[in-house]
Amino acid sequence: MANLYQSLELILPEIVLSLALVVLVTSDLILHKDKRLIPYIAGLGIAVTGAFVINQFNFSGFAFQTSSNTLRNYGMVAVDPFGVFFKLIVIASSILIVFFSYSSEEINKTIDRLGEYYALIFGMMLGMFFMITATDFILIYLSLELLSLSSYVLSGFTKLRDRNSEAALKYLLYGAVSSGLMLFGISLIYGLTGSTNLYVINSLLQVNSFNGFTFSFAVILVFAGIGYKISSAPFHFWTPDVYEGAPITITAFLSVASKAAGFALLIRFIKTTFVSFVDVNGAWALIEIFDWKTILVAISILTMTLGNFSALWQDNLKRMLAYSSIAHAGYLLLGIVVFSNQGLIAMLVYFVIYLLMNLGAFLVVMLVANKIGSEEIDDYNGLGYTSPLLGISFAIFLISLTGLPPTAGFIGKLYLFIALVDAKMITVAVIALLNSVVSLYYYIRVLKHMYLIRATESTPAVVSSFGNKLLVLIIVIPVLVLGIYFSPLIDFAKRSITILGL
Amino acid sequence: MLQVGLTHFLVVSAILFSFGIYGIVTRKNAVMVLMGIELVLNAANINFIAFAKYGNFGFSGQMIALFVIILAAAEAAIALAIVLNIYKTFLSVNVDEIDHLKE
Amino acid sequence: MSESLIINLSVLILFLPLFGFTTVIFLGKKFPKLYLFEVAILTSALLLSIFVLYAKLTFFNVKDIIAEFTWISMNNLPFGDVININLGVKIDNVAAIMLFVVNLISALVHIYSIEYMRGDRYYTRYFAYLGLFTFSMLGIVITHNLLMMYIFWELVGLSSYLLIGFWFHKKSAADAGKKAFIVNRIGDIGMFIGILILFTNYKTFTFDVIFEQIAAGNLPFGSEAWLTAAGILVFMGAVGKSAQFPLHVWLPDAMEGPTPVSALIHAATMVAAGVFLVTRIFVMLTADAMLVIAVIGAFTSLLSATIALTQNDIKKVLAYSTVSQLGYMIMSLGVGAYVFAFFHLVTHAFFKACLFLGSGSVIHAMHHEQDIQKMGGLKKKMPITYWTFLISTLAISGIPLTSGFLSKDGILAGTLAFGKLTGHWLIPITGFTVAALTAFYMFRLVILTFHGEPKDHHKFEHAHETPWVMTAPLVILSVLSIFIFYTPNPISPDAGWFMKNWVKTPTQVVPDNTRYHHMVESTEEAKAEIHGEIVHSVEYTETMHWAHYPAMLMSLIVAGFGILIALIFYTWKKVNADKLADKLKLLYKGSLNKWYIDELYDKTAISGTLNFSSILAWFDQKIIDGAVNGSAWLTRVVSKFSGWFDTFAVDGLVNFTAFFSGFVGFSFKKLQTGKVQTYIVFVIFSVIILLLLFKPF
Amino acid sequence: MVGFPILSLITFLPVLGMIAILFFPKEQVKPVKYLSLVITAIQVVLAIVLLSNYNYSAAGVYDEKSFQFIEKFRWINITGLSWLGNVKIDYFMGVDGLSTPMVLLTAIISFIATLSSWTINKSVKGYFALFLLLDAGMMGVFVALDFFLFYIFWELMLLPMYFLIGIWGGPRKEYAAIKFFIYTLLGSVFILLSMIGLYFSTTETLADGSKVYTFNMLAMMNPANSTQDGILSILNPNNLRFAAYIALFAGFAIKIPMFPFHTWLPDAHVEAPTPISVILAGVLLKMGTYGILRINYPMFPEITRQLMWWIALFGMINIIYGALVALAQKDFKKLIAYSSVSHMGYVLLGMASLSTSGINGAIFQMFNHGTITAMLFLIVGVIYDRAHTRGLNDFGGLAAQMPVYTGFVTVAFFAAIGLPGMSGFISEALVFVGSFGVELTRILAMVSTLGILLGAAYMLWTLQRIFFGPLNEKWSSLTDLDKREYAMLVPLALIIIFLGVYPSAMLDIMNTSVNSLVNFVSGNIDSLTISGL
Repeated sequence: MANLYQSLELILPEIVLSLALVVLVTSDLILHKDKRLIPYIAGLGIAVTGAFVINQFNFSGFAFQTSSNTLRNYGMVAVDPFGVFFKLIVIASSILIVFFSYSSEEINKTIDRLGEYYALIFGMMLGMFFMITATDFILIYLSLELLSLSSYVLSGFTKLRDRNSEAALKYLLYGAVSSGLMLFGISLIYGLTGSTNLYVINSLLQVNSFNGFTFSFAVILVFAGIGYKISSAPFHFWTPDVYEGAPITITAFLSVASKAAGFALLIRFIKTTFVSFVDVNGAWALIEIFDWKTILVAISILTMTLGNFSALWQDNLKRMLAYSSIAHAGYLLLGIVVFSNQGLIAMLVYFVIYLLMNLGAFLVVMLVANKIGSEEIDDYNGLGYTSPLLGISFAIFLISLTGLPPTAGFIGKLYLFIALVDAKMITVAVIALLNSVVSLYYYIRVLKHMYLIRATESTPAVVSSFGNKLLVLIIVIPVLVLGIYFSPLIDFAKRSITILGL
Repeated sequence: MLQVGLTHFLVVSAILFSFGIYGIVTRKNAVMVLMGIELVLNAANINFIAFAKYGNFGFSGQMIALFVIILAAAEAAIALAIVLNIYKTFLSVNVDEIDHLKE
Repeated sequence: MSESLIINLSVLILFLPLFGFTTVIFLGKKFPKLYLFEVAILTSALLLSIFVLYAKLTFFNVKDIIAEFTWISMNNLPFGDVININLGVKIDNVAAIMLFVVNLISALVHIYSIEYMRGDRYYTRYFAYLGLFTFSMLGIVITHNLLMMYIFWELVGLSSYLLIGFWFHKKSAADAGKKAFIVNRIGDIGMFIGILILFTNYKTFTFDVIFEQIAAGNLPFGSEAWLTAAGILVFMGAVGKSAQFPLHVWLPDAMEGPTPVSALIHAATMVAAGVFLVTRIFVMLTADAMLVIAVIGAFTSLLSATIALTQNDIKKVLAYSTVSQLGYMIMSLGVGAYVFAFFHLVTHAFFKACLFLGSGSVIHAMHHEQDIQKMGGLKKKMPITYWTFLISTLAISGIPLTSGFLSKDGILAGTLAFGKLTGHWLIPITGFTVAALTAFYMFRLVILTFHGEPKDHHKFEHAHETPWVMTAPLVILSVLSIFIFYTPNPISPDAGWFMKNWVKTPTQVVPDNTRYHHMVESTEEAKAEIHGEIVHSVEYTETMHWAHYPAMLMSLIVAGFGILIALIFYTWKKVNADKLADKLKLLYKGSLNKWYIDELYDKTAISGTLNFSSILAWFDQKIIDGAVNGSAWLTRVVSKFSGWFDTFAVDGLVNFTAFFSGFVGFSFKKLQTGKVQTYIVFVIFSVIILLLLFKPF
Repeated sequence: MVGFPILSLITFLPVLGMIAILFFPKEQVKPVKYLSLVITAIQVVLAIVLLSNYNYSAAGVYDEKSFQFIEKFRWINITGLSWLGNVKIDYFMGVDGLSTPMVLLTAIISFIATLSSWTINKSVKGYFALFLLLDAGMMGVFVALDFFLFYIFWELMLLPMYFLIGIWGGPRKEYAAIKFFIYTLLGSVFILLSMIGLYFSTTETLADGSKVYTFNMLAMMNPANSTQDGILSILNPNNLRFAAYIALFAGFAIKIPMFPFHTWLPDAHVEAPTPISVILAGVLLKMGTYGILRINYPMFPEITRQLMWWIALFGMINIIYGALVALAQKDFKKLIAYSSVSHMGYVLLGMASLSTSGINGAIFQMFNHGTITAMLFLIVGVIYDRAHTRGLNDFGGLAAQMPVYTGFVTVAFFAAIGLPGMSGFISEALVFVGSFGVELTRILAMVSTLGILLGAAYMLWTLQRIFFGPLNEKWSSLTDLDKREYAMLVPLALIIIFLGVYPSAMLDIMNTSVNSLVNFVSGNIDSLTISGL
């Protein structure tokens, strides 16, 4: 029983989160008149969870240990700095999303269903939390589904326009299929190894060999499931449509939080399942059964190229940002293909920065959409003159997304490229660099519309409330500061690379 | 008389899986597509149980199957709700006509 | 009397005109009277230079006074040592004399211009420019090293550019200025490369140091060929400035400038700078280089003399005669008659300046009529101009008792000796032919202008003698064309102080085997046998003595012959010039049209360059900056795709990438059909593809 | 002067100014202009202070001890074991003979450009904010001694430039702006990659004796610091090293701009507003050549020696090609643009000679081209402001109409064609002395002298087409220069003539450094002597 008690202690954040969810639902039932209170409750809930998560930092252990029939002990849930890092990412983005939603016209139109909205967001968070920590296929699958189900609903939450429900349906079908494939893959792995626990599978892989074909098939199926979550090519097709269709707050949330969860899962999956040991230089030794390196290199290059090049054509900013987030998924994958702690650090760093700049960009788009109800690029003509603050911050976000100094985006890219060069993967680095040049085309194009085309009387003056201004600044300032002084970030990332086991 | 072995189960599940995929890809009616998804999930279930039984992995396989069934139910519920919503807006559940978001 | 005084004075002389220039150019607008200040400055400079000349010749006759300072000093890797680029002044007799000559003519021209340019819109600016020119010219004269020579060389070019184009509102004038500068630049490039060769080898620009090095047997890049090349290349500068063939084309056009300017720059001083340059580098010229120089000189003098025969513009005739006389000097340097070349440079400066100023006063009187066919009979109207003009004409034609006779005779003697010693007889023959031609066309000029009946009576009536400020310079210059200033004995220049005491032929420094045999120094014993001055070698000196009288005689004959023909044609009208012209139509047309050399250049070099450049420009825009129809087609295609792209289609490399990325993006975009089932199919297929690609077996 | 952070001040002063400007109310136009004028003026003063305290005998280049006004402290300090956990980046600024002339140039040109920006009346606030940011970026590039810092400043200039051309530019501004941006970014990504490569090939030793990778440029130059296995380490010469050299060179060559990467320049110049053209031609182009001298030369000496001839060849092509194309231009500004292509060729030629005189000439030419071309563009601006056309054939006889202006034009033009007495002559002469002196580049130098002729041809032709001949009556109303234009042109003219008469004023600054650079690159200094650094 001590075991169980200990486990519960370890998953305290998740428990708190669930409690917050319950509170949210009940309070939704209680106050039907005025839902204005709901966001605050939600924010509070997230904050408290965040506190517990931080409390977990530098603290690691297995929850629900099933340490029978093996030398090493392992469990279904691994609590480790790595997980905490991603949980914090999720927390941060959720808080921001709450703020976004608070000032989003779209959401406020459906004020009476605010309770469900936040409840579902909490559901997503719960799913992410477990995805981040899960080390057992069952839990992985369940958490993935939990995340997906809530996000299906959310993506179609505001039935204001037909595109909402369309997004929901597409997301649903696509997601269901990929999770189905994943499940089938899991079943095959289960058949081959007789276990669903990553650690067991890892130890088995190290000693005896399996039917390579079946195993690879299974692994690829599993990867299809994860790849759809991180929207990496060729499993990204849902992304543009859903991002465009879903309410913008949800789009932002999907583009950061669920991506984060997906990446956490992918890394943990690969690291715990396929890495035999980590040498002194922090390089990961892969088990010779599945060629992750090649496949990931190919996929990351494909992803970033496809994302960038397709983005060239988009006139809808939400859709453009969707493609740009695909491209960034490609960059992030670069952090993994190095298969070393260095790469991991680079990737974590990039993720923090990505969170800031991407959410920032979405925030600006949202604020503008609040005013003019459109995300078409032509409606941005001369915006830089009518609303300077938004213009300048948007410019900074886009420059950061391009990866030019002195913004944080440059540091992120720099670290990725450093990792690549260190791993002697020059060609990949060159391709990535050229990609970032291409990306300049479509980012700069927005600037062109905002500044080079003069304001007309039709150009709206987006005068956002003080709160929103503050929100924008809260995101802009770190983007600039991290571009100049980034050691704390690196230190943070460095301390977060310990993944349990090995 | 012939002994039913692991292979048979696997063959069945493989066939189910393929049918599922086929249905997903070809059916125009959203509900039928969902059926296809159910097939895929059940194919997986069969695998789990069969492996558990013939590989002497204990009861973990059956356990997973139960989880999956429950999930499938939940998924179906949400899915149908969304399809209803689609019907409201598009007055059809033909997935081919639901392509306003593209390129 | 100290050396430093002379140095300081000459530097002062150098900078006085610059001071004048700056003051007048900046304050001229406020104080229109400042031109007088400029004139005053020049006069004082003249007085100083007279003093310097006197001091130099009396106290330091045989000594060269040198002063220099380090201008730029820098390390000189990879060769290890340190470069010191010095600027310096060298006052030897030649420089001192030139100082005087330049200042004198400049001052006279200043005075002359007061009347001639009166009422011009940019009156003061004109004097400023004159000051600038004088400064640059004096710089050339007193410099002690090649770099400084080149610097002032270019500055002279600048001031000549400004003065030729002084009436810039006349397109022809502006063109002429441009032409002069650019044609000179061609020569300068050669000169510059020559300087580079010398500097690269000797790490200095200073004349004496370079000569010492060569004398020490240290040849450029260790080869005589390079030495010759260096000589010829530096000489190219002279070809440009002294308007030698093939770069002579700019000088006649330069007559677009005001006539006093032509007198100062394009007759007396600047064009002589080329000759002066050659005298400076004379000692380092190899036999081959000298031959080239001689041939170019001879050919130029002949060519331009033939052109001068038929010109009707009074200034054009004088211009071509200038070119021809310069050719004379160059030739004489080429044949080694150093002293006579310099002598002729001085005498020519005086009488040619006088001729130009005379023509100026004629033009002034005739209200800017320059066509000699429309003149005539001006003798009565303007006697002073006529007489001075006549004296100068006699001088240039080489009639005894004139300075021209002395210098010309010397040159001819030199060529004759050269012919005898080397067998290059063509050169002396050319020399004499040119002498005849010169006499002819100069007298044709005089007769048509001053004698006979006036053709244009209206203009003739208004013609009048010019005021004294204009005639006084004429008088002074014509007087200076009398022999007495140079030698007591009118038939032997050698007897004169000019040759005897002032100017000496320097000794060659190039290795013996690269000199003409007769320029190899004889041993002291051999020299001791005959008394008197030994130039180069005993052999050469003897030949010169032999050549002296025959040359004199022949030059007299040919000159007389030339004058006679002129009289027959134009005074006694025994032969009708026009008829003769018809007979020799081809020759006449050729000579009249300057043998079509300008046209040739226009057709080939100039238009060639321009066409090439426009082709390149096209290439730059279309090919390098984006394939021709490529970018057009591409922009069309692209603009079909989306509106922004065509404004966005960056051409060239970037253009291509833009198009490429656009295209790729477009095709990627096509994948996004919006049909969820298609997506799922993609997923299934990609799973299979991945499996096939990365199967571990 | 010890301890006084003059370089940071001179670099970041404009940034402060920018921030201050952002707080000005929109309609406050005059104060904004005066503020930026004051700031650039202070920059000039600081530059003069710097010069007056400059030690002419200190070499710099690869020797940290002999750099001047050094400011160095840990900027990014991450401790740990693996390299990524252990990143040390310095905030490292300092000047030597290579950078001091450029600092002076930047200060002067920025000041002049601010003056000429007075006519800007479209969203003034934004203009001057961006302008000052640009100023800071340029200054930073020249004083940074840490590659990371250098790169940040390098990229920092792109965006302001993009906007300054794109917003305040001419009719095809967007096209020109994006072209400039894409070209330069393309170049700089290669620089970035090579920078990372060098980072992994260089270690510096910490106080505790442990070695860490470093971005310190000086450390990168010192073979003693290169790691055994670093991909660009001099210790294991490989093709990568060559590739990196080419990548860096290409990155810088685009800025110069070197044929065939020059096509962005004419467009950018023609579209940009006058002050920006001035900055572009006056300072930005120099960054390319400066980068090559500061980075390519000392970090890859052996490859530099290997490629001398090729660099000289491209220099020659630039000179002749640029001049010929300029000869065919119909647009005044385009002509000047191509003339700068030609003039930057001299810089390349001089650098390639790898001799003191050549490189002295090259740097001096960088400075002179900065002042002269700035003057030329100002001149174009003057006429364009009045006549609103730049067609060379639309004018004629302006000399009668605007005599003073014509005077300045004549000065500028003759300076541009290297007339003695003006600074351009000295630098070009030195370039030729250097490149002719070295056997390898002798022939190329000889051919390049054609540039002198062609230069005279197109310049004088322009002079004649615009100013001489009968006055085109259309322009009989044009007025001559006003006070502000005097203030812009006079200082430049004075500098040009002063340096023409007394070149040592500038040459002495660079001589020592250039000498040691040549020594270093030509391998006269073996790694042992400097390994002690």
